[in-house]
Amino acid sequence: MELTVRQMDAEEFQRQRQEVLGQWETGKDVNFEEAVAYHKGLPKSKIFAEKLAEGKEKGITFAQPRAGVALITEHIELLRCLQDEGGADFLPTTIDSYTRQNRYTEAQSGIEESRTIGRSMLNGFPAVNHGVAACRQVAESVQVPVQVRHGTPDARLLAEITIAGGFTDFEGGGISYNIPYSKDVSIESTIKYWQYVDRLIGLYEEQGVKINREPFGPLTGTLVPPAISHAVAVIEGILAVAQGVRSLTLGYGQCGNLIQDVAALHTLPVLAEEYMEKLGYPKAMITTVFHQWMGGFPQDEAKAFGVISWGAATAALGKATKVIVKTPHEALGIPTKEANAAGIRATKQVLSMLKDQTLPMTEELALEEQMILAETRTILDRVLSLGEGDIAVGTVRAFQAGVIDVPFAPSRFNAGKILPARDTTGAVRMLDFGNLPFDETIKDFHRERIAQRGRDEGRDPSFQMVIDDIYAIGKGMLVGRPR
Amino acid sequence: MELTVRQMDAEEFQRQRQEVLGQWETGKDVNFEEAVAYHKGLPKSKIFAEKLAEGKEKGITFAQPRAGVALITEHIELLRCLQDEGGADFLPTTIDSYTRQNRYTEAQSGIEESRTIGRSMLNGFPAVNHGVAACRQVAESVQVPVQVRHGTPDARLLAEITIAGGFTDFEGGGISYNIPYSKDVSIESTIKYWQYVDRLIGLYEEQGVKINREPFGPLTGTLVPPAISHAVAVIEGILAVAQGVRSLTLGYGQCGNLIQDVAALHTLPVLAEEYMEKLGYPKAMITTVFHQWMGGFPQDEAKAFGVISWGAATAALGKATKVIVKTPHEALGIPTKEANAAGIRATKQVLSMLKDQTLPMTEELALEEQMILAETRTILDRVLSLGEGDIAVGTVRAFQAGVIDVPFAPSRFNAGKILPARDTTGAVRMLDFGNLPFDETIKDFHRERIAQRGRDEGRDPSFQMVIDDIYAIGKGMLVGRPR
Amino acid sequence: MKQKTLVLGVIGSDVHAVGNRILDYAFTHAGFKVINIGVLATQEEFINAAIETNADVLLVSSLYGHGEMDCRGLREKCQEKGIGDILMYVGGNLVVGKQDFESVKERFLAMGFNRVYPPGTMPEVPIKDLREDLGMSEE
Amino acid sequence: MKQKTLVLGVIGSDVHAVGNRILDYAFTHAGFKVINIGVLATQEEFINAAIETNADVLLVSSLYGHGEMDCRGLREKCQEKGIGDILMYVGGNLVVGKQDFESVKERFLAMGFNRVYPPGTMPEVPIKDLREDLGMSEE
Repeated sequence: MELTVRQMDAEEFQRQRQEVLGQWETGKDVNFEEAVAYHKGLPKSKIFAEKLAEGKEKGITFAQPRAGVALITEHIELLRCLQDEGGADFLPTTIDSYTRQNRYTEAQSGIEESRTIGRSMLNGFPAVNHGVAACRQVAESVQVPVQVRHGTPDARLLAEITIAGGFTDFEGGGISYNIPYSKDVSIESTIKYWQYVDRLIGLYEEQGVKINREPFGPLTGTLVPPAISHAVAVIEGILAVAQGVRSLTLGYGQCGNLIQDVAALHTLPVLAEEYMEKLGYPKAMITTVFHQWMGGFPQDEAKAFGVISWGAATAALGKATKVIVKTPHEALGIPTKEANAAGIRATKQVLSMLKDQTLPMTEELALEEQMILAETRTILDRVLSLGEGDIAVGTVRAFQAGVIDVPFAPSRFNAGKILPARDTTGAVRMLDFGNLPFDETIKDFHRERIAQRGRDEGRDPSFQMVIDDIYAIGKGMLVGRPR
Repeated sequence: MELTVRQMDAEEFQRQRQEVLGQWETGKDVNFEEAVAYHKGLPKSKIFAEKLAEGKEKGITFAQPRAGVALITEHIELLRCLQDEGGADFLPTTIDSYTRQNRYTEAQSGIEESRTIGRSMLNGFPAVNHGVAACRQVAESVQVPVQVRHGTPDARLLAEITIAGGFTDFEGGGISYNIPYSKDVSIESTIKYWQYVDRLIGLYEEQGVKINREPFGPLTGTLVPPAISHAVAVIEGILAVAQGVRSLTLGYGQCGNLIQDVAALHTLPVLAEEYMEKLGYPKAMITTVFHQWMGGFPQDEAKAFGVISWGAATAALGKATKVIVKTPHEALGIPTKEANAAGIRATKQVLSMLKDQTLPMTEELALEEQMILAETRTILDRVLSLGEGDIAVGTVRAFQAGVIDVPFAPSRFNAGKILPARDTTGAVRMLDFGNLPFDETIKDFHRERIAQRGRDEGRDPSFQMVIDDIYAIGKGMLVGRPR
Repeated sequence: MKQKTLVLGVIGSDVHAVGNRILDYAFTHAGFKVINIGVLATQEEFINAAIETNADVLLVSSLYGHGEMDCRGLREKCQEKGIGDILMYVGGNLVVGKQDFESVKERFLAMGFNRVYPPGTMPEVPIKDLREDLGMSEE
Repeated sequence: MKQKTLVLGVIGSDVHAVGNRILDYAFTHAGFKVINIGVLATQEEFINAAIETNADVLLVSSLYGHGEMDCRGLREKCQEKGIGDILMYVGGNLVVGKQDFESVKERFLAMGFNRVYPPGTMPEVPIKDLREDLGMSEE
């Protein structure tokens, strides 16, 4: 199958489907028509797209945690705690890392060992191994919509099982779940895998079943300049819409500077709608998700609450539709359910207090928005021209050429040439542009901001600044100042 | 002694001093000359005014908790915990409520019962009963400057003992420690009591000893419109400077709306400097203190961390010199020292993350500043005209006339006619102006904002809105919407 | 049915006035006659007000942690003054520090209070209890 | 003195790349020769890289909680391949959930690791330990 943005052949889809459903024994329980009927029986309150649409209209910011453990009963107990004790508006089912790499045999060992030992040996819920019925059991055990969150380059079987299993939202994308999550998988192959997922959802949509899709915004979660994650989010949005997806939540990970973060939240749906219209796609429902600080966290719980609350405040002031919540145990690995619920409560408190407030437009905010728009358009236009109008083809070529380049990504298909660093106000700028197709106006803006920091700190900009920035938050700082 | 803003007679001061030092047996240990020598031996790092000046210059926001228990050893242990585990930049010694009412006999019973029972039966440190040497023991046990925080209408003896005792900052004022803290004490008498305190500090200043003074900004801490607390802060600042005080920290309690709070922080020193210059006083060093949310708190600790962190964020974005920190136990009464330290850590985390960020000027912020300036000037000008140029005399008459009127105050010397309520963005406005001397432009501004809320909520503005606002924060909201 | 009379006040050296205003409004609104003696109220002021107005209930607030010391002996003083059977409610932040509310409640019940409320109680709760304890029918 | 060689990698199905980049930079900067096999590294890749480069140390990172399962048997496989005495360091978020670090450390020491580091360890710590364990003089 040749790479193209166009909708998958019905025949090709069915051919792959046979193969995908045969990858693990639970695949045989997927029955599309029966699943459509099941979804049609769900109340609106359990459907992600419906609740997101309501929030978007009312200007509400919803809170959603991350969570997943190996065994069904414990996973349900965990989700109920987050719903009842935390007040989560949306629930997740985070998938374990073996399943993310399609290692179902190892996931099975993890399940069995967890049963024996009495605690979860997996860092998430192995939904493929558990199968359709177990997924429905999970979704039926709670009162709010449930989303699959993972990091799986080839999530075709996972999508088949979890969507048939009653989940109404699926995170990920061919770029965002490849570049930060794998080493040796080509972008061409993951775009194809995700076209399958998007086409599957398109088929559900054609039957009147709403399934929301959420490209993973934060990418590597570490000093990613907004224009880069925005370009990826818009591309994944277009790839999804081309396959029939109608409801999209585009994501962005907190950088930490209020003005830059609000500017990023404002511009993300603007860019997506602009390019979808330009390329002639039907209008999709677009909402936004803001990820609280994805970098290192302070180990102290009180300090972690400070970081969490500041993320919540930014989400509220920027009017994100949804915020993904961190926990006071973040620095220590996977949190207890109580800590997870506490993170949601702190977040919701701030969201409630700020729900009637916005950050008003200022010169600085307008400039920041203008820069993000200009930078993202420059990247996207180059992607389209590299692909001779086909954004799927253009994406592969853009990564080859370093026209899109994600900092700190493990993938060998990512150029890895750009170097981001904070400016003196904590906004993420570029220290090295690699092969990003920016003009001199944009480059001068970044250079000037980084140079200002250098002057403030009395040192020349270098990789040491980047290292200092990465360690800074664990020490309570945003900008890694020299010691 | 007739009430006037002018500096106290040396003779009158000495006459009172005899009386004051005789009010409790520990008064006899106060020796002014010896105390001056003691203060001159203190390192700069232990002197409030020095560290505040440094923070003001560098644009740092410092964090200070509230804390005090009955017995000396436990009090020292508490302060050390807040310094070492919390990272407090400044330390407090909060005085118990019996001492605040000059009931030293009852405070003594509290001390003795606390010794017997093994836990503090007092809600603060009874500094008068403990005396000068004990105060020095406290101040010498920690590495940062220590301030006396209380709520004492007649704090003359407390000031004599604690300042001789090595504390370098004294909170309160003739209005701010009367109106919210007593029922039957006239403003005239408390202004005189506090002129004594200010003159005492003036005498220290004349000897080269820096003692900072901090009028209590938040007043009743509940829906106080910024113009009212600003008017009181400026008056108390002028009364203090007139007696020789040279270093002042003016306070403001968080209302909850970011724009209004930042506007309040920006305008407070502007107004103080303007009126001091206008009245011909020498320039004092003026810094600001922002009080985290003084109203009801959620009982849940995670939610309390959210409220605390939002207060810290506002302080940082408004560039207050100091922030007074709440604790996750706030709703439950007096906190454990661990909870107190946790509140400081959450606060400092947010302060650090935001230290290089400010809220940029916007149209809304400029309007809010302009309104606060206009309202405060209107009140202050009327106070001066009522006093025929004498701000002390004018203050007494202004309270009589309701030209200054503090909402929810227990004092019968306060008119209690104004009624504040939040507008639809959470900013505090006036529902009833009482006898405030505002012109129609100002009144229309408030009316329009309150009417907007009424329209949003589909109800007529009334006292029920006020009640809803007071209970709102405990339910996670800023604006008390109808159920 | 005769309107019931409550004496409302904040006991001891406590100056917390906001809740006092709210309670005044809420109880008045609920149909009670409220004699509000305000903040900084002594035991004597409570008792004198109750005698003067022939009140049915003392509603004692304490928000500053000294409640335990301030409330001791109030029941005995009521008995001395001949109003030993008056209903006594107390609520607020009654003790210094975070203590288990059940043990706090027991201590105050032992002092002769009829009802004890933890911090954060909404006025609806004592209003409902008053109607029950005073044998009033629900409106 | 001969430059010491380290094999650096993130074991198992773990894709955390940021710390890997930082460690690469920090160890290189500290004078070591770093063979970085990156994320998603198998036990075999660690061992093969060590044999090929005659490495002195395996530096194993695990940030995702599956470290206990992924690291089991690594010492035994090293012994089979004839590099049984190689130094083995491990660090990161090694287990699922909040567990007492001392008990985690014991489990990994029992698996044959020479040093075990908790989350949030700065690179300076293993660098100092390496110098000590490899008998290098302080610069």
